[in-house]
Parts: sequence; structure tokens; C-alpha cells
Amino acid sequence: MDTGLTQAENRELEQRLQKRQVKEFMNVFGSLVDNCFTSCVDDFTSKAMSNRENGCISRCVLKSMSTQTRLGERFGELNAAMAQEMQKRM
Amino acid sequence: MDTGLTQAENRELEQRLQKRQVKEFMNVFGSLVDNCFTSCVDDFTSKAMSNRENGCISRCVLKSMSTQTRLGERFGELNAAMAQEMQKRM
Amino acid sequence: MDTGLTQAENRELEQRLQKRQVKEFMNVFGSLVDNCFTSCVDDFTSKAMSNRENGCISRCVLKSMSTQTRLGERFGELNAAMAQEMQKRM
Amino acid sequence: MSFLGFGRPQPTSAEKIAAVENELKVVAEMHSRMVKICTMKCVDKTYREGELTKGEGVCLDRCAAKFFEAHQSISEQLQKETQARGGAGGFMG
Amino acid sequence: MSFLGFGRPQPTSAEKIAAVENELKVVAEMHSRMVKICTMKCVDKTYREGELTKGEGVCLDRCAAKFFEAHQSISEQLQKETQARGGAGGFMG
Amino acid sequence: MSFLGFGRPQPTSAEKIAAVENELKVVAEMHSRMVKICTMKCVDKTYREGELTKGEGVCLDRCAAKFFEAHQSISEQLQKETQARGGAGGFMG
Repeated sequence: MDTGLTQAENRELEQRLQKRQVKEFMNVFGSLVDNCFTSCVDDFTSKAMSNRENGCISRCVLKSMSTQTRLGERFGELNAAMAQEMQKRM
Repeated sequence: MDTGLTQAENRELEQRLQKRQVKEFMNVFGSLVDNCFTSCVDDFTSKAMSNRENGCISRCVLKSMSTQTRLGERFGELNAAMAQEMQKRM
Repeated sequence: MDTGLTQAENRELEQRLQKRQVKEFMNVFGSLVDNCFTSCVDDFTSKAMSNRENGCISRCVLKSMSTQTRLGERFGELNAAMAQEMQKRM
Repeated sequence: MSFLGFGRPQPTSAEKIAAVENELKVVAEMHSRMVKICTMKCVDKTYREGELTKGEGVCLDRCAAKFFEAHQSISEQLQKETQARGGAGGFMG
Repeated sequence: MSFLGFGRPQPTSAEKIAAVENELKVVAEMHSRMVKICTMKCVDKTYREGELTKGEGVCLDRCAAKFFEAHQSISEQLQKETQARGGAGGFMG
Repeated sequence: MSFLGFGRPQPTSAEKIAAVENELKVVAEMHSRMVKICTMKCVDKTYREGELTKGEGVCLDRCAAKFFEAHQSISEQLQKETQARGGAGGFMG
């Protein structure tokens, strides 16, 4: 992306983006915990996770990562196509 | 509102408020997309929106704008009434 | 917690934490309003809260506070246990 | 949130601006919570029409009024309970 | 959000950085909304398998495409309606 | 999040404060997620009583314990998977 920024500005920007990425990662992690715990844990007769619950959580994590990757690819493609479309119109 | 600020402070505040308004607008827009997409799109046998879905989305946008406007008016009235009430008590 | 900060840094940090606490409190308050209003108010044939609704809201607030306190205690214990566990591993 | 502004003698510019900003943020959040809840309570999700029906409109008006009433009474109750329990410490965990 | 950057003559460093940062934030939020909605629409919540089934994968692809289409058409409609109603004032309450 | 603090030689004041602040933010968010989920799982929404029943209280205790266990095991699994897939790049899209 041509941001029209000087090198110094780009360094500053990069630092901000790194912060943003950490924040983004925490959000993704948080939603993943929310979603997998909500979907997999429903039995409160014990305070320890059961094997069934642990298995469900583990599959949920794997599936969520695949979902994230797949939608990330689609998002990238669609975003690029949209940007191209917009440039043509201008 | 009497903010008790100097002119310079007011200018600074105005800039912050403008940023807040942009953020607010993005939030409203985001919820609108969430709500209308969730309500209107349920058929994933095709990757293009159907006429029915497009119509639903378009009506959803109109209705959401009317809702926003109506509730905005009520909010303004109720907020003013509450502020008056609080001043009386003091 | 040993933060490895100087006194001046600690003062700065404390101010930030106070801001965070205010923000946290607003979030808790907001969720409480959301949750109690959603659970207790469903009749829109009048614009004034009924006795039944007011009672429900009031019980909901009490129960939410107890929930917050109880989970706060558990969170503290579990967090301390986890921190100890982590130190052992290092 | 004026009860949070307990009188420090001379607030700096930054503090005054932050206070006003915060007050407006609180109002904005309350507004967006109200829109979300009242839309959920009152507006039909099938979107067969692009305009609010009369019933939906009246429902939104009443929902807004009830939301304010509930908001205020919850706020008052919380302050009372928090004082009775001796500060926000216990409640905030 | 390039329509918000109406030409001030010489933006400062801070402004330019904030503009790029904001643009990326908008994209990041759109991405996370898409993930949330399409997961909800397409992925089975029982998690009996750790891999996406073929059906789920295809559903995600189509959901992503539809989400972009809807996002764009909503954005265009909002701009049109906002102009027709004379500025964002009325809509934003 | 100590695995994000990989040793820059001399962190500035601002960096050290940001690190502590961030750590506490992570804990606060985990806390609020737990309250939200466990309330949903354990507390009856009809609010016929203003006190937690014994059953609700015990459910909250167990839910908290399970939430921590799940949180930790998810965190460990994510680190392992991310390493196996060669960095966070692929996962974060």
C-alpha cells in the first residue's frame, strides 16, 4: 500500500500496527475462548473438565483456527478485488 | 452545556469529539451490517446475494435508520428531562 | 506484584489504573443494565415501569452484585493459584 | 458520572477535557445500549417492510422511556448498595 | 473511509499516521465481524470433528463473498440516504 | 502475556508502564468474560429471588474453575498449534 508517509512516519506507524496486532490477537483469542467454552461446557456437577469437554474444546480450537485461516484468505482476496474495483472507478 | 472550559480547551475538546463521532458512526454502521446481514442472509447455496436478500437488506437499512432517528429523538428528550430533574434536586 | 518500576513510574501507573477501574466499573454497570432490562422488561403497553418489572430489576441488581462478588473471589483464588503454578515451572 | 468528579482544587486543562469527554462517552454508550436493546425488543426481524409500523414506533417510544427509568433506578440502587457494603471494592471483585 | 479525508492542505505526521491507522482499524473490524457472523452461520457448534467439513468450508467461502457484497451495498445505500436526508445529523440522532 | 515481552535490552518508562497496564488489561478482560459466561450458564434469568440460590452459587464456583482450566488449555494448545503452523501469520489471516 502506498501510504505517502516518510520513513520516520512509517517507523512510528509500524509500532502502532504492532500494538494493534497484539490487540487483535487478544480479541481473536478471547472470542475463541468464549465460543469454545460456551459450546463445549454445560455440565457443572464437577469443577474439573471432563474428557468429553476437553476433547470438544480441543476440536473447537482446531476448527476455529481453520475457520480463521480460511476466512482470512477469502477476506484478503475479496478486499484486493474491492480495492481494484474502486481504483477503476476513480 | 456549560463546560467551564477556555476557548483553547474547547477547540481541543471539539477535535476529540469529532474523533468520537467518527468512531460512533463506525459502530452504528457496524451494528447495522451485523444486524441486517444476520437477519436477511441465510442461504449459502450461492455466493451472490439473491434478489430477496438484497431487498431484505435494503428494507433493513431503511428501518434501522428510522429506528435510529426515532430513538435519537426520544433519547434527546429523556436526557434533557433527566438533566432538568437533577438540577432541581441540587 | 513486583512490577520492577521506579516510584515515579508507579505513580503514573496508578493514575492509569484508576482510569481503567472507572472504565471497568462503567462496563460492569452497562452489562448489568443490559442484562436486567432484557430479562425483566417485556411489556410495552405502557411507558412506565410496572411494579412487577421494578421488583424484577431490583432483585436482578442484587443477584448480579452477589454474582460479581462470588466470581470475583473465585477469580482471585484461581488467578493466584495459576500464578504460583507458573512460577514453579520457571 | 458527576459523583466521580469530587473536588480536586484546580484541574488541569487535560483533566477538564477528559472529564467532559468521559461524560459524553457515558451518554453515548447509554444511547447505543438503548438502541440495541429496544431494536431487539420492538422491531420485527423479517424486514418485510422498510418503514417502522405504527406498533413498532410506539413500542420504541415506550421502550426508550422504560430504559431511562430502569437505568436511573439501577444507578440509584447500585449507589445505595455499594455504600451499604462499604465501597465499590467488594462489588468489583 | 477515504471520503472522510477531505483535503486539508498539509496534514501533519500525526494526522497522516492516524488516517492510515484508522483505515486499517476499519478493515480489521470488518474482518472480525465477518469471522463472527460466518462462523455462526456455517460452523456446527457440537464440535464432533476438529476439521472443517467440506460443506462448512464452502459455506464459509460463500458467506464471505455475500458479506462483502452486503457490506458494500449497505455502505452505498447509507451514503445515498444520508445525503437525501441532508447530512448524517438526523441519522446519528 | 509474558511471552510477548521478549528481551529488548532497556525498556523505557513508557514501555514498562504499558507492559504492566497491558497485563492487567488482559486479566480484566478474562475476568469480565468469565462473569458474562458463568452468569449465562448458572443464573436463572427470571429473577424471582434477589439472592443466589445454593445451586446457583455452587454452579458459579465450578464454572469459574472450569473456565480457568479451559482458558489455560486453549492458550497452551494455541501456542503449540501456532508454532507447528510456523508463526501466528497463518492463523491471524
